[in-house]
Amino acid sequence: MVTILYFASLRESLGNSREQLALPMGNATVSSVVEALRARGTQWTEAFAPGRTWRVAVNQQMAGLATPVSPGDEIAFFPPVTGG
Amino acid sequence: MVTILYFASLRESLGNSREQLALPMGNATVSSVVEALRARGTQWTEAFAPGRTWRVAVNQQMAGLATPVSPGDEIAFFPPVTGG
Amino acid sequence: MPSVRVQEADFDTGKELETLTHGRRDVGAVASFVGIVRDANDGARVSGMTLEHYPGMTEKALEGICAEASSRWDLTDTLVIHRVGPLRPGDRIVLVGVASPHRGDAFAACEFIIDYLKTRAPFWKREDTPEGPRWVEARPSDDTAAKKWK
Amino acid sequence: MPSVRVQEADFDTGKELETLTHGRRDVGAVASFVGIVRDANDGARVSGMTLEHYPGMTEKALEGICAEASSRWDLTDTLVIHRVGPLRPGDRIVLVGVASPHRGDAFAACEFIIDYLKTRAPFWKREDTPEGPRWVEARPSDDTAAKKWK
Repeated sequence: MVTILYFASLRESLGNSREQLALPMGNATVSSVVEALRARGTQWTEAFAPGRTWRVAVNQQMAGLATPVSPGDEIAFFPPVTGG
Repeated sequence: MVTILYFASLRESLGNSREQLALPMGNATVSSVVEALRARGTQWTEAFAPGRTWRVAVNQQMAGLATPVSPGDEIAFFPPVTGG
Repeated sequence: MPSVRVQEADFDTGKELETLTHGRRDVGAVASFVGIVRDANDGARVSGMTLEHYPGMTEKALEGICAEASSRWDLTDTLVIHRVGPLRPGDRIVLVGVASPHRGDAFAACEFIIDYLKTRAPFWKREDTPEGPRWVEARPSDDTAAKKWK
Repeated sequence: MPSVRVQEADFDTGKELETLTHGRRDVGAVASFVGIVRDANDGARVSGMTLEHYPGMTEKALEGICAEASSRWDLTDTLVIHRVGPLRPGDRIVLVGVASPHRGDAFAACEFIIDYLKTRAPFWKREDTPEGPRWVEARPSDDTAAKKWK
Protein backbone atom coordinates (compact mmCIF):
# COMPACT_ATOMS: atom_id res chain seq x y z
CA MET A 1 0.00 0.00 0.00
CA VAL A 2 1.05 3.57 -0.69
CA THR A 3 -0.51 6.82 0.49
CA ILE A 4 -1.63 9.14 -2.30
CA LEU A 5 -2.28 12.84 -1.73
CA TYR A 6 -3.96 15.34 -4.08
CA PHE A 7 -3.63 19.12 -3.79
CA ALA A 8 -5.24 22.29 -5.08
CA SER A 9 -7.17 22.11 -8.39
CA LEU A 10 -6.34 18.40 -8.73
CA ARG A 11 -7.82 17.69 -5.31
CA GLU A 12 -10.96 19.59 -6.29
CA SER A 13 -11.46 18.02 -9.70
CA LEU A 14 -10.89 14.50 -8.32
CA GLY A 15 -12.95 15.12 -5.19
CA ASN A 16 -10.24 13.39 -3.20
CA SER A 17 -7.45 14.65 -0.94
CA ARG A 18 -5.98 11.39 0.38
CA GLU A 19 -6.28 7.67 -0.21
CA GLN A 20 -4.48 4.36 0.26
CA LEU A 21 -3.71 2.40 -2.90
CA ALA A 22 -2.41 -1.13 -3.40
CA LEU A 23 0.70 -1.05 -5.58
CA PRO A 24 0.59 -2.89 -8.91
CA MET A 25 2.70 -6.09 -8.99
CA GLY A 26 6.33 -5.90 -10.01
CA ASN A 27 8.74 -2.97 -9.93
CA ALA A 28 6.32 -0.12 -9.45
CA THR A 29 7.06 3.45 -10.54
CA VAL A 30 5.09 6.68 -10.53
CA SER A 31 4.09 5.69 -14.05
CA SER A 32 2.44 2.45 -12.87
CA VAL A 33 0.51 4.38 -10.23
CA VAL A 34 -0.68 6.92 -12.80
CA GLU A 35 -1.83 4.10 -15.10
CA ALA A 36 -3.85 2.58 -12.25
CA LEU A 37 -5.48 5.95 -11.54
CA ARG A 38 -6.25 6.64 -15.21
CA ALA A 39 -7.99 3.26 -15.43
CA ARG A 40 -10.69 4.57 -13.07
CA GLY A 41 -12.21 6.52 -15.97
CA THR A 42 -14.07 9.87 -16.09
CA GLN A 43 -12.36 12.65 -14.17
CA TRP A 44 -9.34 10.43 -13.42
CA THR A 45 -8.62 9.75 -17.06
CA GLU A 46 -8.99 13.42 -17.80
CA ALA A 47 -6.87 14.69 -14.87
CA PHE A 48 -3.97 12.42 -15.81
CA ALA A 49 -4.37 12.61 -19.59
CA PRO A 50 -1.12 12.98 -21.55
CA GLY A 51 -0.45 16.67 -22.05
CA ARG A 52 -2.22 17.69 -18.87
CA THR A 53 0.13 19.51 -16.56
CA TRP A 54 0.64 17.97 -13.17
CA ARG A 55 3.57 17.44 -10.83
CA VAL A 56 4.40 14.53 -8.57
CA ALA A 57 6.40 14.18 -5.36
CA VAL A 58 7.48 10.89 -3.79
CA ASN A 59 8.14 11.04 -0.07
CA GLN A 60 7.99 14.84 -0.28
CA GLN A 61 10.68 15.13 -2.94
CA MET A 62 9.92 16.27 -6.48
CA ALA A 63 9.80 13.17 -8.69
CA GLY A 64 9.01 12.03 -12.24
CA LEU A 65 7.20 9.24 -14.08
CA ALA A 66 10.23 6.92 -13.78
CA THR A 67 10.69 7.41 -10.03
CA PRO A 68 10.38 4.00 -8.26
CA VAL A 69 7.74 3.64 -5.56
CA SER A 70 7.67 1.13 -2.71
CA PRO A 71 5.10 0.09 -0.11
CA GLY A 72 4.76 2.77 2.55
CA ASP A 73 5.70 5.62 0.22
CA GLU A 74 3.80 8.92 0.17
CA ILE A 75 2.99 9.98 -3.38
CA ALA A 76 1.53 13.44 -4.00
CA PHE A 77 -0.01 14.81 -7.20
CA PHE A 78 -0.58 18.52 -7.72
CA PRO A 79 -0.61 21.31 -10.31
CA PRO A 80 2.45 23.55 -10.90
CA VAL A 81 3.08 25.59 -7.76
CA THR A 82 2.03 29.23 -7.43
CA GLY A 83 3.22 30.50 -4.04
CA GLY A 84 5.33 33.50 -3.11
CA MET B 1 32.71 85.83 -3.25
CA VAL B 2 31.96 82.14 -3.16
CA THR B 3 31.44 79.84 -0.18
CA ILE B 4 33.85 76.91 0.00
CA LEU B 5 33.14 73.83 2.10
CA TYR B 6 35.54 71.01 3.00
CA PHE B 7 34.44 67.58 4.22
CA ALA B 8 35.87 64.48 5.89
CA SER B 9 39.64 63.83 5.55
CA LEU B 10 40.05 66.96 3.41
CA ARG B 11 38.43 69.07 6.14
CA GLU B 12 40.78 67.54 8.71
CA SER B 13 44.00 67.89 6.73
CA LEU B 14 43.20 71.49 5.77
CA GLY B 15 41.95 72.38 9.26
CA ASN B 16 39.05 74.20 7.62
CA SER B 17 35.40 73.36 7.13
CA ARG B 18 34.06 76.54 5.55
CA GLU B 19 35.36 79.84 4.15
CA GLN B 20 34.47 82.71 1.87
CA LEU B 21 36.78 83.29 -1.08
CA ALA B 22 36.99 86.12 -3.58
CA LEU B 23 36.75 84.75 -7.13
CA PRO B 24 39.72 85.32 -9.44
CA MET B 25 39.05 87.85 -12.23
CA GLY B 26 37.57 86.68 -15.51
CA ASN B 27 35.51 83.58 -16.28
CA ALA B 28 36.13 81.53 -13.17
CA THR B 29 35.89 77.75 -13.08
CA VAL B 30 36.50 75.13 -10.43
CA SER B 31 40.00 74.96 -11.88
CA SER B 32 40.68 78.64 -11.12
CA VAL B 33 39.49 78.13 -7.54
CA VAL B 34 41.74 75.11 -7.10
CA GLU B 35 44.70 77.11 -8.44
CA ALA B 36 44.02 79.84 -5.90
CA LEU B 37 43.89 77.27 -3.08
CA ARG B 38 47.06 75.47 -4.19
CA ALA B 39 48.90 78.79 -4.17
CA ARG B 40 48.49 78.92 -0.38
CA GLY B 41 51.30 76.37 -0.06
CA THR B 42 51.95 73.59 2.49
CA GLN B 43 48.93 71.38 3.14
CA TRP B 44 46.90 73.18 0.44
CA THR B 45 49.38 72.37 -2.29
CA GLU B 46 49.50 68.79 -1.11
CA ALA B 47 45.75 68.29 -0.74
CA PHE B 48 45.09 69.54 -4.27
CA ALA B 49 48.23 68.08 -5.89
CA PRO B 50 47.67 66.50 -9.32
CA GLY B 51 47.00 62.81 -8.83
CA ARG B 52 45.46 63.30 -5.41
CA THR B 53 41.91 62.05 -5.34
CA TRP B 54 39.27 64.60 -4.45
CA ARG B 55 35.79 65.39 -5.64
CA VAL B 56 34.01 68.70 -6.09
CA ALA B 57 30.39 69.80 -6.05
CA VAL B 58 29.11 73.18 -7.22
CA ASN B 59 25.81 74.23 -5.68
CA GLN B 60 25.39 70.70 -4.35
CA GLN B 61 25.74 69.02 -7.74
CA MET B 62 28.73 66.85 -8.64
CA ALA B 63 31.06 68.95 -10.81
CA GLY B 64 34.48 68.90 -12.47
CA LEU B 65 37.50 71.15 -13.06
CA ALA B 66 35.82 72.83 -16.01
CA THR B 67 32.57 73.65 -14.22
CA PRO B 68 32.01 77.45 -14.22
CA VAL B 69 31.60 79.19 -10.87
CA SER B 70 29.90 82.53 -10.18
CA PRO B 71 29.65 84.84 -7.17
CA GLY B 72 27.33 83.36 -4.55
CA ASP B 73 28.05 79.74 -5.53
CA GLU B 74 28.65 77.04 -2.95
CA ILE B 75 31.70 74.95 -3.83
CA ALA B 76 32.46 71.81 -1.83
CA PHE B 77 35.62 69.70 -1.88
CA PHE B 78 35.69 66.20 -0.41
CA PRO B 79 37.22 62.73 -0.81
CA PRO B 80 35.41 59.94 -2.69
CA VAL B 81 32.25 59.06 -0.80
CA THR B 82 31.97 56.00 1.47
CA GLY B 83 28.41 55.83 2.80
CA GLY B 84 25.88 53.04 2.74
CA MET C 1 20.65 27.07 10.09
CA PRO C 2 17.95 28.50 7.86
CA SER C 3 14.78 29.51 9.67
CA VAL C 4 11.69 28.39 7.77
CA ARG C 5 8.09 28.85 8.90
CA VAL C 6 4.69 28.26 7.34
CA GLN C 7 1.89 29.91 9.27
CA GLU C 8 -1.56 31.47 9.02
CA ALA C 9 -0.60 34.46 11.18
CA ASP C 10 0.87 37.69 9.85
CA PHE C 11 4.49 38.50 10.69
CA ASP C 12 6.38 41.62 11.84
CA THR C 13 8.94 42.22 9.09
CA GLY C 14 11.27 44.32 11.25
CA LYS C 15 11.30 41.90 14.19
CA GLU C 16 11.87 38.92 11.92
CA LEU C 17 14.76 40.56 10.09
CA GLU C 18 16.27 41.50 13.44
CA THR C 19 16.71 37.80 14.25
CA LEU C 20 19.14 37.55 11.32
CA THR C 21 21.62 39.92 12.97
CA HIS C 22 20.86 39.75 16.67
CA GLY C 23 24.06 39.33 18.68
CA ARG C 24 26.24 39.25 15.57
CA ARG C 25 28.87 41.77 14.48
CA ASP C 26 29.93 40.19 11.20
CA VAL C 27 26.80 40.97 9.15
CA GLY C 28 27.14 43.95 6.84
CA ALA C 29 24.05 43.48 4.69
CA VAL C 30 20.48 42.25 5.05
CA ALA C 31 18.45 41.96 1.86
CA SER C 32 14.78 41.13 2.10
CA PHE C 33 11.72 40.56 0.00
CA VAL C 34 8.07 40.85 1.04
CA GLY C 35 5.36 39.57 -1.29
CA ILE C 36 1.94 41.19 -0.94
CA VAL C 37 -1.57 40.34 -2.20
CA ARG C 38 -2.66 42.68 -5.00
CA ASP C 39 -6.28 43.55 -5.75
CA ALA C 40 -5.96 42.64 -9.42
CA ASN C 41 -4.40 39.77 -11.34
CA ASP C 42 -4.62 38.69 -14.97
CA GLY C 43 -7.27 41.28 -15.70
CA ALA C 44 -9.63 40.35 -12.87
CA ARG C 45 -10.42 42.11 -9.62
CA VAL C 46 -9.24 40.02 -6.69
CA SER C 47 -11.13 40.42 -3.41
CA GLY C 48 -9.12 37.79 -1.55
CA MET C 49 -7.25 34.53 -1.91
CA THR C 50 -6.63 31.28 -0.09
CA LEU C 51 -3.21 29.70 0.06
CA GLU C 52 -2.97 25.92 0.22
CA HIS C 53 0.26 24.01 0.81
CA TYR C 54 1.67 20.52 1.34
CA PRO C 55 2.56 20.31 5.04
CA GLY C 56 5.87 18.57 5.56
CA MET C 57 7.08 18.86 1.99
CA THR C 58 6.78 22.65 2.08
CA GLU C 59 9.21 23.03 4.96
CA LYS C 60 11.66 20.57 3.39
CA ALA C 61 11.51 22.38 0.06
CA LEU C 62 12.12 25.77 1.68
CA GLU C 63 15.00 24.44 3.78
CA GLY C 64 16.50 22.88 0.67
CA ILE C 65 16.26 26.17 -1.24
CA CYS C 66 17.91 28.07 1.64
CA ALA C 67 20.68 25.45 1.88
CA GLU C 68 21.29 25.75 -1.86
CA ALA C 69 21.53 29.56 -1.51
CA SER C 70 24.02 29.20 1.37
CA SER C 71 26.17 26.90 -0.76
CA ARG C 72 26.22 29.40 -3.63
CA TRP C 73 26.86 32.62 -1.71
CA ASP C 74 28.64 33.79 1.45
CA LEU C 75 25.67 34.04 3.83
CA THR C 76 25.49 34.19 7.61
CA ASP C 77 21.77 33.35 7.83
CA THR C 78 18.54 33.01 5.87
CA LEU C 79 14.88 33.29 6.77
CA VAL C 80 11.65 32.37 4.98
CA ILE C 81 8.16 32.88 6.37
CA HIS C 82 5.22 31.97 4.13
CA ARG C 83 1.60 32.45 5.10
CA VAL C 84 -1.22 30.02 4.25
CA GLY C 85 -5.00 30.20 4.57
CA PRO C 86 -7.23 33.15 3.66
CA LEU C 87 -5.58 36.47 2.74
CA ARG C 88 -6.87 39.83 1.50
CA PRO C 89 -5.43 42.49 -0.82
CA GLY C 90 -2.66 44.36 0.97
CA ASP C 91 -1.82 41.38 3.20
CA ARG C 92 1.75 40.11 3.36
CA ILE C 93 2.20 36.63 1.85
CA VAL C 94 5.88 35.86 2.20
CA LEU C 95 9.08 37.22 3.73
CA VAL C 96 12.53 36.21 2.53
CA GLY C 97 15.47 37.63 4.49
CA VAL C 98 19.16 37.03 3.85
CA ALA C 99 22.14 38.21 5.91
CA SER C 100 25.67 38.34 4.58
CA PRO C 101 28.93 40.17 5.15
CA HIS C 102 28.45 41.68 1.64
CA ARG C 103 25.50 43.25 -0.12
CA GLY C 104 26.02 41.60 -3.51
CA ASP C 105 25.70 38.14 -1.97
CA ALA C 106 22.68 39.19 0.10
CA PHE C 107 20.78 40.53 -2.94
CA ALA C 108 21.58 37.59 -5.20
CA ALA C 109 20.66 34.98 -2.58
CA CYS C 110 17.42 36.75 -1.66
CA GLU C 111 16.24 36.92 -5.27
CA PHE C 112 17.35 33.31 -5.85
CA ILE C 113 15.30 32.08 -2.88
CA ILE C 114 12.08 33.80 -3.93
CA ASP C 115 12.55 32.73 -7.58
CA TYR C 116 13.06 29.10 -6.54
CA LEU C 117 10.24 29.26 -3.99
CA LYS C 118 7.86 30.33 -6.77
CA THR C 119 8.67 27.29 -8.90
CA ARG C 120 9.61 24.59 -6.36
CA ALA C 121 7.79 25.06 -3.06
CA PRO C 122 4.35 23.39 -2.89
CA PHE C 123 2.01 26.36 -2.44
CA TRP C 124 -1.11 27.04 -4.49
CA LYS C 125 -3.22 30.20 -4.65
CA ARG C 126 -6.97 30.25 -5.16
CA GLU C 127 -8.25 33.75 -5.92
CA ASP C 128 -11.71 35.14 -5.26
CA THR C 129 -12.88 37.16 -8.27
CA PRO C 130 -16.28 38.62 -9.30
CA GLU C 131 -16.72 35.47 -11.47
CA GLY C 132 -16.07 33.21 -8.49
CA PRO C 133 -12.97 31.45 -7.17
CA ARG C 134 -10.21 30.36 -9.55
CA TRP C 135 -6.87 28.62 -9.12
CA VAL C 136 -3.95 30.80 -10.11
CA GLU C 137 -2.03 29.37 -13.06
CA ALA C 138 1.74 29.05 -12.91
CA ARG C 139 3.49 31.86 -14.80
CA PRO C 140 6.02 31.13 -17.54
CA SER C 141 7.86 34.25 -16.31
CA ASP C 142 8.46 32.52 -12.98
CA ASP C 143 10.10 29.60 -14.77
CA THR C 144 12.24 32.05 -16.70
CA ALA C 145 13.24 33.81 -13.47
CA ALA C 146 14.24 30.52 -11.83
CA LYS C 147 16.21 29.37 -14.88
CA LYS C 148 18.52 32.37 -14.77
CA TRP C 149 20.17 30.83 -11.67
CA LYS C 150 21.14 27.56 -13.40
CA MET D 1 7.45 60.95 -4.22
CA PRO D 2 10.57 59.29 -2.88
CA SER D 3 10.94 59.55 0.86
CA VAL D 4 14.51 60.43 1.83
CA ARG D 5 15.78 61.03 5.38
CA VAL D 6 19.18 61.64 6.95
CA GLN D 7 19.12 61.28 10.72
CA GLU D 8 21.16 60.38 13.80
CA ALA D 9 18.38 58.22 15.26
CA ASP D 10 17.92 54.53 14.55
CA PHE D 11 14.90 53.43 12.50
CA ASP D 12 12.32 50.65 12.75
CA THR D 13 12.73 48.68 9.53
CA GLY D 14 9.29 47.10 9.63
CA LYS D 15 7.44 50.35 10.33
CA GLU D 16 9.35 52.19 7.63
CA LEU D 17 8.70 49.52 4.99
CA GLU D 18 5.04 49.58 5.97
CA THR D 19 4.79 53.19 4.75
CA LEU D 20 5.58 51.95 1.23
CA THR D 21 2.38 49.91 1.04
CA HIS D 22 0.04 51.52 3.54
CA GLY D 23 -3.41 52.04 2.00
CA ARG D 24 -2.32 50.63 -1.36
CA ARG D 25 -3.55 47.46 -3.06
CA ASP D 26 -1.41 47.58 -6.20
CA VAL D 27 1.95 46.70 -4.62
CA GLY D 28 2.99 43.08 -5.07
CA ALA D 29 6.63 43.30 -4.00
CA VAL D 30 8.76 45.21 -1.51
CA ALA D 31 12.51 44.69 -1.75
CA SER D 32 14.72 46.19 0.91
CA PHE D 33 18.32 46.51 1.96
CA VAL D 34 19.72 47.25 5.41
CA GLY D 35 23.42 48.10 5.80
CA ILE D 36 24.94 47.31 9.19
CA VAL D 37 28.22 48.29 10.92
CA ARG D 38 30.62 45.32 11.09
CA ASP D 39 33.26 44.90 13.77
CA ALA D 40 36.06 44.37 11.25
CA ASN D 41 37.07 46.07 8.01
CA ASP D 42 40.20 45.82 5.86
CA GLY D 43 41.93 43.64 8.42
CA ALA D 44 41.37 45.91 11.42
CA ARG D 45 39.04 45.57 14.38
CA VAL D 46 36.43 48.33 14.31
CA SER D 47 35.01 49.43 17.65
CA GLY D 48 32.82 52.16 16.19
CA MET D 49 32.51 54.70 13.42
CA THR D 50 31.31 58.22 12.77
CA LEU D 51 29.36 59.13 9.66
CA GLU D 52 29.75 62.63 8.23
CA HIS D 53 27.67 64.02 5.39
CA TYR D 54 27.01 67.16 3.38
CA PRO D 55 23.65 68.50 4.58
CA GLY D 56 21.55 69.71 1.69
CA MET D 57 23.48 67.95 -1.04
CA THR D 58 22.92 64.56 0.57
CA GLU D 59 19.14 64.80 0.37
CA LYS D 60 19.30 66.10 -3.21
CA ALA D 61 21.63 63.28 -4.24
CA LEU D 62 19.39 60.62 -2.65
CA GLU D 63 16.25 62.08 -4.22
CA GLY D 64 17.99 62.15 -7.58
CA ILE D 65 19.02 58.50 -7.27
CA CYS D 66 15.45 57.47 -6.33
CA ALA D 67 14.04 59.48 -9.24
CA GLU D 68 16.49 57.78 -11.60
CA ALA D 69 15.39 54.38 -10.26
CA SER D 70 11.72 55.28 -10.77
CA SER D 71 12.43 56.26 -14.36
CA ARG D 72 14.17 52.95 -15.08
CA TRP D 73 11.73 50.55 -13.39
CA ASP D 74 8.00 50.27 -12.67
CA LEU D 75 7.95 51.39 -9.03
CA THR D 76 5.14 52.61 -6.81
CA ASP D 77 7.39 54.12 -4.13
CA THR D 78 10.96 54.32 -2.82
CA LEU D 79 12.46 55.03 0.58
CA VAL D 80 15.98 55.81 1.78
CA ILE D 81 16.97 56.43 5.40
CA HIS D 82 20.66 57.01 6.14
CA ARG D 83 22.05 57.54 9.60
CA VAL D 84 24.86 59.96 10.47
CA GLY D 85 26.91 60.58 13.62
CA PRO D 86 28.46 57.94 15.90
CA LEU D 87 27.57 54.28 15.29
CA ARG D 88 28.72 50.98 16.79
CA PRO D 89 29.15 47.46 15.38
CA GLY D 90 25.74 45.88 14.87
CA ASP D 91 24.04 49.25 14.36
CA ARG D 92 21.94 49.85 11.27
CA ILE D 93 23.44 52.44 8.88
CA VAL D 94 21.04 52.63 5.97
CA LEU D 95 17.67 51.36 4.79
CA VAL D 96 16.64 51.25 1.15
CA GLY D 97 13.09 50.12 0.42
CA VAL D 98 11.42 49.80 -2.96
CA ALA D 99 7.80 48.91 -3.73
CA SER D 100 6.62 47.70 -7.13
CA PRO D 101 3.85 45.65 -8.68
CA HIS D 102 6.56 43.11 -9.66
CA ARG D 103 9.46 41.57 -7.78
CA GLY D 104 12.04 41.79 -10.56
CA ASP D 105 11.66 45.57 -10.71
CA ALA D 106 11.76 45.88 -6.91
CA PHE D 107 15.01 43.90 -6.61
CA ALA D 108 16.78 45.67 -9.46
CA ALA D 109 15.80 49.16 -8.28
CA CYS D 110 16.77 48.43 -4.66
CA GLU D 111 20.23 47.20 -5.63
CA PHE D 112 20.63 50.12 -8.05
CA ILE D 113 19.82 52.66 -5.33
CA ILE D 114 22.32 51.27 -2.81
CA ASP D 115 25.01 50.89 -5.49
CA TYR D 116 24.53 54.50 -6.60
CA LEU D 117 24.29 55.75 -3.01
CA LYS D 118 27.68 54.19 -2.29
CA THR D 119 29.37 56.10 -5.11
CA ARG D 120 27.32 59.31 -5.42
CA ALA D 121 25.81 60.37 -2.10
CA PRO D 122 28.11 62.56 0.05
CA PHE D 123 28.66 60.39 3.13
CA TRP D 124 32.04 59.61 4.69
CA LYS D 125 32.90 57.02 7.32
CA ARG D 126 35.61 57.45 9.95
CA GLU D 127 36.34 54.19 11.76
CA ASP D 128 37.73 53.74 15.27
CA THR D 129 40.40 51.02 15.26
CA PRO D 130 43.01 49.91 17.83
CA GLU D 131 45.51 52.12 15.92
CA GLY D 132 43.22 55.13 16.20
CA PRO D 133 40.63 56.68 13.92
CA ARG D 134 40.95 56.37 10.13
CA TRP D 135 38.87 57.52 7.20
CA VAL D 136 37.44 54.66 5.18
CA GLU D 137 38.78 54.59 1.63
CA ALA D 138 36.41 54.28 -1.31
CA ARG D 139 36.30 50.72 -2.67
CA PRO D 140 36.97 50.00 -6.33
CA SER D 141 34.34 47.22 -6.00
CA ASP D 142 31.72 49.90 -5.29
CA ASP D 143 32.61 51.66 -8.54
CA THR D 144 32.34 48.35 -10.36
CA ALA D 145 28.93 47.68 -8.78
CA ALA D 146 27.65 51.12 -9.83
CA LYS D 147 28.97 50.77 -13.38
CA LYS D 148 26.90 47.64 -14.05
CA TRP D 149 23.79 49.86 -14.18
CA LYS D 150 25.10 52.08 -17.02
